Amino acid sequence: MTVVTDRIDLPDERLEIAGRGFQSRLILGTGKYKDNETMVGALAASGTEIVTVAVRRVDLDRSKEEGILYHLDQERWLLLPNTAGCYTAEDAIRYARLGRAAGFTDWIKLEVIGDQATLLPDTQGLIEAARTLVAEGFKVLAYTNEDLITALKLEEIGVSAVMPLASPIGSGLGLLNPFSIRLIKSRISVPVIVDAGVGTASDACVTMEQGVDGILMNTAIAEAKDPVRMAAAMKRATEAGRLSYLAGRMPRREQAVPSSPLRGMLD
Amino acid sequence: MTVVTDRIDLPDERLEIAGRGFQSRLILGTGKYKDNETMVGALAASGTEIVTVAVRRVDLDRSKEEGILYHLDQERWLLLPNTAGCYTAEDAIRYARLGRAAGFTDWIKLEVIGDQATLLPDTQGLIEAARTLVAEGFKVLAYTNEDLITALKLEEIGVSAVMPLASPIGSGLGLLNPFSIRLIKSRISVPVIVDAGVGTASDACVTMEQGVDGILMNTAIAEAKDPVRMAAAMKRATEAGRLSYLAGRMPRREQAVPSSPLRGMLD
Amino acid sequence: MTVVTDRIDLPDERLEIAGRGFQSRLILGTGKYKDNETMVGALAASGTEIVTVAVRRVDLDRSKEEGILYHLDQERWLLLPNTAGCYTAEDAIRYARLGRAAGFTDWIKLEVIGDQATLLPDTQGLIEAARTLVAEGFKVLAYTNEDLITALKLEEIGVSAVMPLASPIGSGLGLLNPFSIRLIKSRISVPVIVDAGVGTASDACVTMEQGVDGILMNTAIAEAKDPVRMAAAMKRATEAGRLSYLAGRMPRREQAVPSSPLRGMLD
Amino acid sequence: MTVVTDRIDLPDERLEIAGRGFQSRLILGTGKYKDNETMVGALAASGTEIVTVAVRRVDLDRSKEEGILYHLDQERWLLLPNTAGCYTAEDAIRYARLGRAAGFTDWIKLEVIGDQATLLPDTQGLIEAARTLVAEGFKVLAYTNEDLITALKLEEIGVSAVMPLASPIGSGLGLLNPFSIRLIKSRISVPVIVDAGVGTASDACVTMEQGVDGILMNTAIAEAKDPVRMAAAMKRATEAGRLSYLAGRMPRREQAVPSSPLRGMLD
Amino acid sequence: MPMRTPKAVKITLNGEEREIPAGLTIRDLLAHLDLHERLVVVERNKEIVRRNRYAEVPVDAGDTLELVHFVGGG
Amino acid sequence: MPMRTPKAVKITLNGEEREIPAGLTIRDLLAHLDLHERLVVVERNKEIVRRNRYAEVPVDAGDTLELVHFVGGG
Amino acid sequence: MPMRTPKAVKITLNGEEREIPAGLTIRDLLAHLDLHERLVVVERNKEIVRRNRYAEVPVDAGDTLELVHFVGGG
Amino acid sequence: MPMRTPKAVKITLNGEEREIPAGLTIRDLLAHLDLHERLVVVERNKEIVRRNRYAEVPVDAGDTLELVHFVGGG
Repeated sequence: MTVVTDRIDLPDERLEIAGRGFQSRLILGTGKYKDNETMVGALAASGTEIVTVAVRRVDLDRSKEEGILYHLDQERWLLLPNTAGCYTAEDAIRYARLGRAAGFTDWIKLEVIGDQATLLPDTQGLIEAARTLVAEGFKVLAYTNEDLITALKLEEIGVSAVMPLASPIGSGLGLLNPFSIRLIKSRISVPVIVDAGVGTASDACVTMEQGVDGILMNTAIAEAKDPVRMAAAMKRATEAGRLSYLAGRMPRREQAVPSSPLRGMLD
Repeated sequence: MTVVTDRIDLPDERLEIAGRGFQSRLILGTGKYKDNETMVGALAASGTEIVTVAVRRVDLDRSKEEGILYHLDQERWLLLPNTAGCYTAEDAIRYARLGRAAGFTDWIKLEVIGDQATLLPDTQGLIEAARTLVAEGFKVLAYTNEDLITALKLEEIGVSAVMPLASPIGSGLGLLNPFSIRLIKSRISVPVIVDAGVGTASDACVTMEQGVDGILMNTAIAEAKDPVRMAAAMKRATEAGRLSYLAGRMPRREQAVPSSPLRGMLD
Repeated sequence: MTVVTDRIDLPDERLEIAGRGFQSRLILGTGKYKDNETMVGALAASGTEIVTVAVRRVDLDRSKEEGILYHLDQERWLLLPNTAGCYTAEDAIRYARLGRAAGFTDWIKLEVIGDQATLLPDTQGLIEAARTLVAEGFKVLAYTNEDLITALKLEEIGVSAVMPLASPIGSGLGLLNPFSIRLIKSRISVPVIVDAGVGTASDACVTMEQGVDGILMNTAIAEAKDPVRMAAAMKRATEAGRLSYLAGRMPRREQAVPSSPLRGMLD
Repeated sequence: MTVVTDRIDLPDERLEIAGRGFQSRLILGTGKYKDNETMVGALAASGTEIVTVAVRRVDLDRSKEEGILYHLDQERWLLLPNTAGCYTAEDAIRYARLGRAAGFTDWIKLEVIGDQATLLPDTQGLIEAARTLVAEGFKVLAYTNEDLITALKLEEIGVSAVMPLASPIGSGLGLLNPFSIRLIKSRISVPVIVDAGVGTASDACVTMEQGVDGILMNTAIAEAKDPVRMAAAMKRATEAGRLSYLAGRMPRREQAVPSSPLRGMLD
Repeated sequence: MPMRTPKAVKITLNGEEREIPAGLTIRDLLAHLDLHERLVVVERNKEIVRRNRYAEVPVDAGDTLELVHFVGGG
Repeated sequence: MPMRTPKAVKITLNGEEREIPAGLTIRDLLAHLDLHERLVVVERNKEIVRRNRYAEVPVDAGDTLELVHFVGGG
Repeated sequence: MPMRTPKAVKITLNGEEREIPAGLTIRDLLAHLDLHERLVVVERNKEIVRRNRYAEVPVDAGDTLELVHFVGGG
Repeated sequence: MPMRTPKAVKITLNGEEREIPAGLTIRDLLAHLDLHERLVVVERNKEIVRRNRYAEVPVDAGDTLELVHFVGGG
């Protein structure tokens, strides 16, 4: 296996976001786990180096409870605050600033939601918030839809990564529109990280085979019957999809071709 | 990762064929490689423990050339002779016997081909040959189509594994009929190994997610631009699909569910 | 519309089975309707010219009840007896002979079922029964699976039509394996009629677009909420798929091409 | 057939846009035909009642040539000007006004393109132009992408129809994202007309089965080998998809259900 | 219908043991059962009986008869 | 058509510099170009000219005119 | 903790009206609430208060304070 | 190798007519062809010859021999 390990360690193969390099192309959310032990086990099994967290009020009635920071070794994982739950650019900017103050990092996973039932992004609000935050020096990773035009605008604004969805957050419907994702990747130079919708390992694998730079997921692991095992599956599926993309697949053919030689058959 | 490694090492997770256990669920063919070094590199990267070989005449004009046995360490890999190229039960039986004599093993990958253009199996000839070979003590791994009825007959005859195709040999069209494969797996107790048609890593991953016991492939690796890297991809994809199947995927939903908590938002 | 009507009336466009021509490419089953009025309404709305019937014992306790023949005008519809429910060649042959005696026709829709849960055909029994019935002068329309090799054998035996399934009888899963159906059509010269599995109009349309000669369905119409309306949908979908196949579709492209001219834009 | 004809003539089944009713749910473009005779033949065969036209400069060097208006009987077809080729809200508004002046109608198919290679809409520009044009009394039919949030904003602005794409203009890739189209239809009360990307009849049929109100197409017919026949196919496919949606399809099942009775079998 | 003879015979009719008057022909039996000849096919001891022979073919003791017809099916 | 005046004026017509007789109205110009009024829309200096005003509206030197109509499009 | 003054002041803390001792600094308040400074971010009247200023910044009557931290999220 | 006898015999070897020295055993033949016994299977007149019998089994005139081995295959 060293052969291959060597290869995927080549610098040009590392995922680079905002000038920082990562071995893993998997980013995990930390929501919805039944307990912190399972969460940490899953993070470990996934090999992820970046985990997202949300910014919320301290619960003053249970202030003694351990916060999530007790469980997340910041040497091991880069904490990426998100603006989940924000429905306006103004709110998202407010949460981003709080996240920066809390996390000693200027990275932000920017979400501006347009609809409660689908959690689909409001691309207008997203562009507005991204513009402000980039100007304030944030490294913006922008959760967006499959629209190329929006992705181009986000790149022009100077986001650090474009994060189109595979399907709605928490739906597990997988990659609904591979064509659009491939299209975005072909036109965008900053990293393209597919965010939301992956439901199972093959979804992650086929998504990486589109050539994108990484995947962010949460529910697919947290809601699997066995989250730690699913995390191990996702690690392999993401690596498999990436290696497969780099290796270059065989052509599809509508006729068969034997794998064993035709000559040398007996009479 | 030990957590998971431990788990997938559990005996009940091992692939067991004809009473013999294997860690890897990937079986590789050895045809069509541009050179033996690439082939061996790919076999190594794939982690496979079983490789198929064909039985052909010695080329008397170039008898000094190294045979493939020089390159295949039989301590490391179980050599599985096939009957590729046989169009009748009689031929297949003849090649199976030659393979046994050549390989010091009574395992045979049984193919009875029904059509040159598609290399689809002739299930009648297959059943006839399987019956004879099982009676002669062969461990028959039967290459068949997606037909459940044929699979049931093969199991009744006593084959050691049923090997339905994903799509035609060398086509790379992937898993055309997941339903039929799932159906066969649900009704057959001997191992079900999907043989032929896998084209890329996500094909292998989604195939394993149907719950089958393993995959046999050749062209997808041998004809990839970078076979060794594709082999590494296939190793991970197969493990990912298996782990994902065992972990139990999240439910699919047509509406979104937030990954971050709704409570604790600011005013 | 005359333009087109003319065209589809061209003799070479008619479906011809065993020397008899039909305008409609849709064959309907008569099972599972909530009442005979709905059945007749659906048959009429579908435009079908061939309907299948089963051979069963007369119910001696309710012998006064109208049989289905009271409802099926044999001037309008060719009655095609089937051998549904037969699990051996011998049974199928027996039912075929009874069907001929009952129907004054030597056409038979031949089914030899291999498994109760899936109703998939036993191709060995099918081939055996087909051989006998063809020898007895029957016009055999053989319900089979997606296997090309079996289809080739059936044609060689002399069946009048090969009827591969789209998916299991009554499943409504649609065309699971378009590739295999296309493959069969490309190699068989007698009519290829897809039998079983169609669930909705688009299934029928995409099936006809594979180039097959016709479709046989029952449950998709009988179990629709509004069977008569679904029958009207199926009529149009079948014609649409056929016309589309004959018209020759546009090429698929991964880039856009404007429908309006580029020149003549204003400054 | 009257049964059914009656039903689909029910007022509530008619497509109603901006207070005007239509029997046909198919809207055709008039671009790219090899000659006007073929175009008129296709329009006739399709049964369409609305056709789109572009606004371009008169070619002063060939001013004697017949304009398209000579070929389009405005008693038979409602001419719907488009703003194809406009890359800004300002341009689109200018073309819309010219179209109104030319066509004696205040209906406009509004396109604001964001990228030349894909012809995908710029939703920000689209929303801006739609707001102005609605204020000027235009009946705006807005070509947009599969984004629900944009569709909701367009409806709020007061457009007369939301027209999400199936896939890029002229691509023929069909309905890439049925989920998003279904989602838009479920949340929007003005007509939802899928515009662009349909490649063949089954694409139209499956699109209508999502429950949308209509389809607009051009290239699929103009670039078919036989445009008139394809137009006839599209008429049937669109009606079939609509009828099928209204009829209510049977449930999908992973097991088989016989179409012929189990009781009454012989001993 | 009037009995032609006092004796009765046992046959297997559509899978059930039945007693019917002795000496009946197929035609008599169908009439007895109130079935239209045109709509029914008769299999006697695994042999199909042609319609034009209903008047001649007797129903003997121990016969196994199957009376079948078309029903709705796919 | 008879020249009303010897002088000619320069205008931009559909993107091209053109010299036309001075003193023409839109209607004159369309006639001059042999275009049917019913089928053409005239934009003069970015303003659309209503058909019923073609006879009044002059074509002045330096005007930018766009003459547009419908063509096949999707 | 020892009261510095008898008086108490009303503030809005995480959306709820609260009465707290007068004259507290942010640091005092966090201590009062038993919260670790490192894990909490304080927004005072929509302005984020830097950690290094917790000891100086007073909590005045009528202040609106939000105390936030990281929780699990995707 | 030294001829044991002047005579030669015709056999069919892997589908081709060949003349080889008379009186050879399978072992002789393999040596003659420079093939490793371990890597080759010998089928003589459709019967597989066990390795342990190579030294005894003669190659007779008119024999049809197939010498096969493993090659790469899927």
